[in-house]
Amino acid sequence: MKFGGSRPKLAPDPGLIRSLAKLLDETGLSEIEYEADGQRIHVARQAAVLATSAASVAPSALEKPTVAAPAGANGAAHHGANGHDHPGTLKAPLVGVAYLAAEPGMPPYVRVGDTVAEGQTLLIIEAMKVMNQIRAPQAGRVTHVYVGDAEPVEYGSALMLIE
Amino acid sequence: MKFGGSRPKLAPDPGLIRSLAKLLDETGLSEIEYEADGQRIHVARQAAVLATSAASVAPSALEKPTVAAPAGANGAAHHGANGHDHPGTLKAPLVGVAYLAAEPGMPPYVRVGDTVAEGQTLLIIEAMKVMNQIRAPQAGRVTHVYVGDAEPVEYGSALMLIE
Amino acid sequence: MFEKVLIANRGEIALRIHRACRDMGIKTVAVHSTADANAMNVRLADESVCIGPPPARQSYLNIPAILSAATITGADAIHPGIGFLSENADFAEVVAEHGFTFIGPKPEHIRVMGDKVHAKAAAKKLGIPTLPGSGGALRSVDEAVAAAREIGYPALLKAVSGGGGRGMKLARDDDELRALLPLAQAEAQAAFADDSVYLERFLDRPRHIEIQLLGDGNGAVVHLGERDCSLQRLHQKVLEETPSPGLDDAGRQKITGIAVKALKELGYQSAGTIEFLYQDGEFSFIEMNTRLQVEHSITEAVSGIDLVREQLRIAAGEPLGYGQSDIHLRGHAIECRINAERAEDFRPSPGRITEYHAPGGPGVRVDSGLYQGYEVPPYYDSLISKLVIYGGDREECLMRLRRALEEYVIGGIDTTIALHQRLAENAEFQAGTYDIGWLERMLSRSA
Amino acid sequence: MFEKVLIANRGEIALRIHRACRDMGIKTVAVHSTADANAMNVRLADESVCIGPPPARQSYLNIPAILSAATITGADAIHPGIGFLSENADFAEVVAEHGFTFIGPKPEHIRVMGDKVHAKAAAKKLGIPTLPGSGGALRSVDEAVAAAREIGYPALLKAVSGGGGRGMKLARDDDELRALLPLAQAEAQAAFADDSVYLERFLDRPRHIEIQLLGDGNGAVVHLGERDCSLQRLHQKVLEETPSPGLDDAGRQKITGIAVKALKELGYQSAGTIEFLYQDGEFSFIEMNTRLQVEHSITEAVSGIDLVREQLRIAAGEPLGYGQSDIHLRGHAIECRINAERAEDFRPSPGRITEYHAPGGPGVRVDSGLYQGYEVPPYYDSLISKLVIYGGDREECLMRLRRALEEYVIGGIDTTIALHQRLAENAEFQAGTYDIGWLERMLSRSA
Repeated sequence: MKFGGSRPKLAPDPGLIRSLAKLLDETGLSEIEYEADGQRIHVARQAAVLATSAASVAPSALEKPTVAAPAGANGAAHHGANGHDHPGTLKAPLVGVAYLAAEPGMPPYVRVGDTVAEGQTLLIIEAMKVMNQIRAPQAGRVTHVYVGDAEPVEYGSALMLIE
Repeated sequence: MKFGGSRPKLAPDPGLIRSLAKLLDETGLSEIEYEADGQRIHVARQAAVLATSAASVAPSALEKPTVAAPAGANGAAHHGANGHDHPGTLKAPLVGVAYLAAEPGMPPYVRVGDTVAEGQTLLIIEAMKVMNQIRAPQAGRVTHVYVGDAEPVEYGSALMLIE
Repeated sequence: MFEKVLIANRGEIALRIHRACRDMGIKTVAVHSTADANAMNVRLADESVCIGPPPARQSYLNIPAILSAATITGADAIHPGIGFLSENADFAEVVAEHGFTFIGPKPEHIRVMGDKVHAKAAAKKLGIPTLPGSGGALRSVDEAVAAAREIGYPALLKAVSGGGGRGMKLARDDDELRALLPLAQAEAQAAFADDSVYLERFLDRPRHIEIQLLGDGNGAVVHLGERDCSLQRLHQKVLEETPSPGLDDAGRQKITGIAVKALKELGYQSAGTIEFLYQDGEFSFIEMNTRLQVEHSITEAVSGIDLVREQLRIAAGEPLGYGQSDIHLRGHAIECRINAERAEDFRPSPGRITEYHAPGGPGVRVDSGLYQGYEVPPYYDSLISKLVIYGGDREECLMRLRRALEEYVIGGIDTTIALHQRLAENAEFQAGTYDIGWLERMLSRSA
Repeated sequence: MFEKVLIANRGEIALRIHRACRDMGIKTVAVHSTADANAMNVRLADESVCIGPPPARQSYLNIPAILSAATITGADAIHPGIGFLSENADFAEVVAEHGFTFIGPKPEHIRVMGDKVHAKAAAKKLGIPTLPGSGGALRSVDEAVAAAREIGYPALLKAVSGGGGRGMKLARDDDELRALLPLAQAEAQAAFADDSVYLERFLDRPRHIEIQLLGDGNGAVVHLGERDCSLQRLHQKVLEETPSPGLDDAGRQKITGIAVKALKELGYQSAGTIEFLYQDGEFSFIEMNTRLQVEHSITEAVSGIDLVREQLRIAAGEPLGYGQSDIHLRGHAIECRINAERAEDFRPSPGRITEYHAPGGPGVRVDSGLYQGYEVPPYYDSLISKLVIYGGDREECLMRLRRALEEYVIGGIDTTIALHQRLAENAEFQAGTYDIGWLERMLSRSA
């Protein structure tokens, strides 16, 4: 999802990322970078999310952004359908506005560090005036909250990480 | 040079080719093939001339020809400015029509296998009604004649190989 | 005028609408499925929202998701494009109910023209010539036979809610009709969840000629001439041209006059097209498309009028602002629909574009979201580029068409460029003597 | 008509000429240096011949090689394009001597217009308004001073065989003139192997307005309106538009009438352009270009006439076939010259194109040989693409220009797209109140 800019959509190749991660292990390198035809991929020992500048072109592509923040950094929170391939990533099942608490001023349903039970309400996504409760697909610990309160989310946006 | 067709110009990268050749030596492989973005390069143990299908596109590019004939095969004789990077390759210094003999019916100046002295006339290129004698840049043995009698040549066309 | 328009579509038409918006300084919101995240229209849009997974039902037909996207991006109007929700009257209504402007006709006009039987009745009432046929859905075999005898054989069975040829059966006599009626009903039921079929006289070699119209909803209506879309395969248009090589000025005058009069009476708003079969100098109403059409660009080429801009202006409440006498059609234009299909057998060919070179120079327009490295997704229709050629006359246009096709390179997938090259070289096409059956006959001959 | 045309040029203009030939069914021969073996015009040509190494003197200016290429390929005509040999009268003659048709004016017209002093005299004789100045080359400082006093200061020293501003010096008084004369002569000698310079009145804020003309050599001459090329940097045109925002109909009528009358008297053949300085309602002859011009495409956009096609037709001996009254100029067109240069400091930026996406849709024409993977060679001028925008009026044209520029992506090298975006957003440019000094002032302000 992009708002009011027009950066190219980021589309990292998870397979490539995994294989490069393996290479890091093998070789004991701390970083690998590879660039070709306007794509650049860069993996580093401690980094998890990677960014490629898309194979082709966007209006603003002449200065091409490459996000390389660690997973869960807000910079990555907007990749929506892209990135966030961790199995524990909870993704938005619909487009709308996310609310982390039942009502303004009330404490959030969950905080980073909380242990949650399967089916427990984690947040709400409002779409067409309907409040949709988003529940935990499995029990676990909330290790990241990617979305801000009252923040719009698109389909597939990473919401939380439950491990 | 192309006549009445419009195949893409072939533009192999000699540097790349040499390094791949070295790799063959090192590794004892018989072939290396690499393909990317519509480019393909293929080197084989016994082959000398290589072909890449050009980085981009020609009208007929949807069926893209890739020549992979050994050096000096006629298939390669028309690459003109391209290919034929052997130091002993004699290239056309001007555009015109090549004649291998002083006059029609007369024996050619040289044949494959002949030993030639530096400065010896090897063929004639006619341009604007002027007969330009093409002389041997150094002494050696003629191992290939790439051009046919009365055949048009462009600047840089491979004419003969003298080793 | 609108400040921000949400484009509820994909592919080249979404890009087309984006361009019209940007040409007017309007910001755009692209909505897209996960399969289209890297599409050119999404890249170029000022804002984008992923609205669902690849299947259209969950994304491009997902009305709640599209309305939510409009809400969170603060768009003030929605352009439905072509296909998907563009002829869904309920969508047009719900868009308005949610406080957005629907860029298209009034819902009631979409609704009446969306149902073949009602549409034909409405057309009749508006003075538009129609094919003789059974008034409405056939309730029994006997009723069908009676109707067919009145209409005359061969007669064509058609699905009331149908389109694209599904549910169509040709009956040459009573026995065939008796046998085919249940089949047609079953097909209609399967394809459209509605088994009602009706009968119409069958024409053996008609042309498909359609009239482009623009109305501002306040009685102002103009036509922008006709388009000849007779080159079809499986009822899908392949190549369109304007003017039609098979229509003379008298015929043009007559039918455009009828069409304009009808839409004035209707109080039609936005761009619309009335499709006709044309044979032996007679026009017969096929249907009215209450939306933009893929082939609108050839009309733009000869009229100099940007049809999407006009849709936006009209939806914003602006009057048409010009009359028929202000419209000057000049030259000749041809559109080639280039699909991601094998030219030999039309097998779909999605995949990665490994090389791309679009033709350019004078008289050449390309509407396409293709670029080197783009992946054509397998989920949607196979139209990947529209090549629109303009020439001072048909001969110049055909020459330029050949030139542009020989320049056009799309590598990595199969496309129908080769088919269009065959057409451009075909003597009968050059002579303009083709009907809606011609292309399939030509293909079967060569197969 | 010709069967095979050799195009003795490179880059976008060679591609432009190729397209015009193919649009007419004419086969093309591309000649190229070793540096251009992969250029798009070479790839698309029916035949190609490498004529020499990268330096233009040994390839694109190598007359024997070009004639040999024409001979071995059996071409029957040669189009010189723009620059290189296009205004070389000797080349035009030798082409004819070798039995080929030179696609351009008669050699004598090229010759007279190629010499600034003779051209100015010829223009005067033809009734074309000129700037007051020294009759011819200045033979002494005293003669220069006398001439300058008569003309009035500030006065401009210009090279007789010059162009592109080399050898130009502005003198505000006698002393400056005495000091600058030898410098101007030295520069002229260095640049053009001819040290003769002359004096002309200096205009402080003129526009550059030029008239496009077509003649068939048999007395038929038409104009296709004017082009405003005032946006220049170091005497190089950057962006051109037609019609000129600084010229009214009366002025247009007057100057086009004078230009047409002059070329009729001359019996001019092929396309030609008369360039004027325009200030305070007065036109002053700069020079006549006896060839196609880079910016010809904006004239094509508003006239619907293919200028290269007309050159080919006229060279083949066809009559013009239409009169001034048949020509209808409509709408507004702008051309952006996109160069391989850094937009900030105009440093050349050759290299590999890593990504390429050209704008499309209605009203957008791109003339460029660029493609992803192409290497822009460092040996030639930096023009890599011409973006030509058409709109119904200037406002629509400017809106579309912004849209097209935001769509255009050329990756891997620096280009002047950003400069054109700045221009499109600039209020003074939008107002059309600019002269030939405006762009450099604007750039120096922002620097």
